Amino acid sequence: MVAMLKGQYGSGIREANSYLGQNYLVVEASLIPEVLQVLRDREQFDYCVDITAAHYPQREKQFDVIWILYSFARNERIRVKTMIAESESVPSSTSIWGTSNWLEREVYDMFGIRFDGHPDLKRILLPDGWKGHPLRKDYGIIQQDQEWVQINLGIESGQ
Amino acid sequence: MLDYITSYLKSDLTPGAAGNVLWAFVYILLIFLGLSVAVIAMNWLERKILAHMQVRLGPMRVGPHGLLQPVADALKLLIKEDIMPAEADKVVFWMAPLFVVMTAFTVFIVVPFGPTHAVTDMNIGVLFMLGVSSLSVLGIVMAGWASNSHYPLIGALRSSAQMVSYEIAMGLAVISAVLMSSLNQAGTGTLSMIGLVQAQQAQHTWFVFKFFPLGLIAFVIFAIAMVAETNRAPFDLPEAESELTAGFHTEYSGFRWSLFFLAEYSAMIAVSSIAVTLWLGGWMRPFPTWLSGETWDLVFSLFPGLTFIFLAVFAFVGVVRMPKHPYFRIQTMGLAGFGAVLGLIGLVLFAPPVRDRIQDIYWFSVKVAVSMYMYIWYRGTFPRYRFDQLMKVGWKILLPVGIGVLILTAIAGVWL
Amino acid sequence: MTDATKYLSRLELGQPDQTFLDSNELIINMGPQHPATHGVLRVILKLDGEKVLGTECVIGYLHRGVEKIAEHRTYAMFNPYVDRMDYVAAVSNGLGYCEAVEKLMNIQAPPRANYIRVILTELNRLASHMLWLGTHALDIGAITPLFYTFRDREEILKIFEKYCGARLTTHAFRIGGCQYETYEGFETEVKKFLKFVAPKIDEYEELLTTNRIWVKRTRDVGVISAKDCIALGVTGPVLRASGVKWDIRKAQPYAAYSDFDFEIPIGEKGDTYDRYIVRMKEMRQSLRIIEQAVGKIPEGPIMAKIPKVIKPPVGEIYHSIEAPKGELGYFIVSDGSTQPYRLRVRPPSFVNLQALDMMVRGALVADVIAVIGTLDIVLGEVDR
Amino acid sequence: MQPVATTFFFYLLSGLAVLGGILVITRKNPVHSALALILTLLSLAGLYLMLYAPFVAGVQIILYAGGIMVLFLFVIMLVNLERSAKEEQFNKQWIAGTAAALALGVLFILVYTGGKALFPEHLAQLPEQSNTQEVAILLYGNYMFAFEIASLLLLVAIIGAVVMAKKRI
Repeated sequence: MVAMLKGQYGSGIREANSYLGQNYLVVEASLIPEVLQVLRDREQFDYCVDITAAHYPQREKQFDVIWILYSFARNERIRVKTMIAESESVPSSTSIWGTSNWLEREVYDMFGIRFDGHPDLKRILLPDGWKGHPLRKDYGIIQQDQEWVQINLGIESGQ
Repeated sequence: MLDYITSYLKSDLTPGAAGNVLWAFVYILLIFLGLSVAVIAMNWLERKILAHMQVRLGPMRVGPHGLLQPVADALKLLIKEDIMPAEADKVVFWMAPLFVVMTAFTVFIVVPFGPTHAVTDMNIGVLFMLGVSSLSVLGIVMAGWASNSHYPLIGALRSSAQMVSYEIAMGLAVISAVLMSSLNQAGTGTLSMIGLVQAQQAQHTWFVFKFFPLGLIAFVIFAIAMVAETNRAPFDLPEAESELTAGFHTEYSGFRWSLFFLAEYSAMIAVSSIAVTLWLGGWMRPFPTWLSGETWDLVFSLFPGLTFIFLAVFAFVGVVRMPKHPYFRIQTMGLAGFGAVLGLIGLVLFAPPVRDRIQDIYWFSVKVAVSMYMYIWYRGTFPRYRFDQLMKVGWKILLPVGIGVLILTAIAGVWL
Repeated sequence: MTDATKYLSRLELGQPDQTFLDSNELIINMGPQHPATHGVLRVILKLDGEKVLGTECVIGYLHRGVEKIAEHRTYAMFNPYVDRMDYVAAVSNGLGYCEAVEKLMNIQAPPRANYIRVILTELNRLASHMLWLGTHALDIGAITPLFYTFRDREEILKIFEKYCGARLTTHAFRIGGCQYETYEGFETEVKKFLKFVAPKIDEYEELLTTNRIWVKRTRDVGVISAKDCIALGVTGPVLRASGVKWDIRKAQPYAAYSDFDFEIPIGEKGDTYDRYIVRMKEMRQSLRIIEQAVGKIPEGPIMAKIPKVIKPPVGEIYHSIEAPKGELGYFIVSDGSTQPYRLRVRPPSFVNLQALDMMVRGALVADVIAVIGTLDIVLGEVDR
Repeated sequence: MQPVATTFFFYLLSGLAVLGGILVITRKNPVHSALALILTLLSLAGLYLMLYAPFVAGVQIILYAGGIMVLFLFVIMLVNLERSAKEEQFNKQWIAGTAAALALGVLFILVYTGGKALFPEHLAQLPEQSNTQEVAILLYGNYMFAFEIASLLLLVAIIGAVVMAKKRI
């Protein structure tokens, strides 16, 4: 499978490896929609378990976006990873899996990563007008949107 | 004066029929008091019975075995703040509970607790009861609309649709019972509640067993429709807690809410008494023909007293089983006192003049009580219908079956 | 913020019906304070009369930032936090987390610990399903099952309490095994419980399974096909009720599940009734697993050899278990320090809740209640 | 049976009926109007009772107050009527309205004075006990055909309403 993907996309597949028995692919951001589509259609990874991200502020491309996929037919998981910079956005996978809708909204909510082509990209867990994306490393653990709290809850601080 | 007061005592008419205003007034007062006590007792019993069905104890704290719980509840409701939503329609909001309570109590004018124990014997008794109890839906609609809020409005709309639909099935079942009452020499039936029981007496059978199984089917239709009419489980959609929070009385609190509560329970008692009158022989004692004769009359006339004695014994068993801790002393004494009162009432009921006079009321109340127990039992057993299913049951099952039973009853009445 | 219409961008409002005598569309706000939304879920319903035209879930009222907290706690310190997500199945949460960290550190919990884990997790699955059954039945209007299930759930909680001192948020497991040895008479008590609870499950079924109203209220309500389930990532009993025979306990066994013989109950139509039946059967299968586990629980240590300070090597891991609600996954990125660099929880309730909109379109308001109940969501897990 | 305080009750009920009627046309809120109409209908039922027509009274309560008015309220509540509540109640047609009312009043007076002989001094005392039976005999005896025609008409009305209201059948 890896060989096939590598053959097709060449250096777009940066890395295909296995750690502790778990396979993962690192893919160029521009190839993401094609690779995901191929994985679902040809390799039967029909179940999108999770979409998440991680923040590495010291890197040039700050964010890792991670798709965890599962194939019922092969009973196998795979992780697809891509790296993007702060200003970049990722193509949405809502057209491939229905699950992606809320999961991408959560990633947007927590990291501020934009997904192109998402039908309704807005905050999901935090209130709509909130400022800041809490799972970024530069967001403090007791930090809050003072202004929002004061306006909407009528109290000085939520702490 | 004294003559005027005592003149009625030997009459075999109801005070209304005898034109005796004083006694009619006394009867109204008695019914009002008795009904209030019955509602309070029902409140306690429902909570206790439901609790025991659900492996819990129910109220235990206020008074022995929670006997004073309803009193405490009533007090709480009376002194609670009476909230009226700012956006509500004040007049209608204020009128709605009064209207509901008024209709619920008015129907008891014609309920025959015995051949003479009714306020009046109206020529159109059954019609009157159905009509007045159908008015209560107006109060519910008023309450839902006046609250000016979504959930009460939906609750009110649901309940009006439900009550109007089930009234039809109910009416058809009633007509078949009225038809059965016309099987006499004259060939004319009656709508009078007392007349209906007398018809059953004359035909030596309860109408539920008449033209078996026609009477039974009609009774079952009525029994289902009456649960729907009173908005009780499994037809409690108008106040479906999990869907509409509390339905039409979501915005009501305190005393106003307690009026709805009072009305709901008295409406339950009212429709149960229609069912009892029409199909279960009203005030007649069980097996009036099989077990006839002086001895059996005596045996059955002892039942009221025995019931109270039994309850008293029950209370005394509770006294014995009460924990022997100083903390429980007052409770124990209270329960013993309660048992003593019950026993005393039982003893009084053994006295022959009282016995003869009270029997009818006793049998009527027992039958109504059984019906009330069924209400509680339904609530403990059934999930709730969905609205479209409820309508389907009403219109597609009960209504055709009701018409069928009516036609068959008419045929059977002509041929048999 | 409080304006319900503000959220309606996603509800296709569509062309209002021009037909004579047609009622207006109604927007109703259900929750976050509502008796049937199982916590602080808020659903905005667009209705035509009683028919649901569309829904929009507003969640996050219980968001506590569990994933952020994880980045500021050591691995061992974070363990109790996971109990607070799905608080009715705290043991399962703990199991998933501990196994994920163990996998990351490449250590194996000893067999006895694994058996204890299986017993407690399955007991917890029973407790979770009982709570689900009670509340689900209550939503549909049957009040009695609630008290029955709470009575029997109490027995499970008693076992938990005796084992680790807590009833709900147990924190039963540690990274590397279990903290506590089973107490004196644990096996007999669990066996006694099994004997006690089997007829009780029959009792619940007696109340509901053939009850006409129950069947009417649940048959063909909230139907979801296997294809849609997979597309929406729905897992757990909901997926199995749609006919997919997939259970992580069988597909990728963890703890000691490969040692036991049990079946995966599946449904056919994927409606609310099937999901009810599947969960009831699952409860029986759980009893089977516990029975086997108690029967052959091995002797030995309960804690693997782990370093004093838990410091997994640099790397990342995804590990998931079959929680009562579905696939509960933990994705941990380690940078070699004592704290996770990034910890992601894949909550089953959150993903399952997404299917609500699809399942209730065209149904009635009462069905929305039934479907919320049948999805078996816990808002603590949805919002984290 | 000796009715009590007949005159008093007659004036009370008539007064209530008239009051209800006035409220119906003066209230701006349609729900209030409907409730006032219910008051009128109930007073009329009371008047029927006084005329020894208990069956008609019962039917009046069941059908009008309990059935039709509930549906009235149902519709009023469903339809948004906030706009009409703000509208001017007495509009330009008050001249025509007054004229019609006056004409009707004159007509009543003329009928009363001209046809005084037709009204008996005292109403015939109808047997209260058999009133319901009398109604039944008349309905199912003399007027059987008219009765059936009326029910057929109602059936047609029901079907028409269903056809009009339902989008797809």
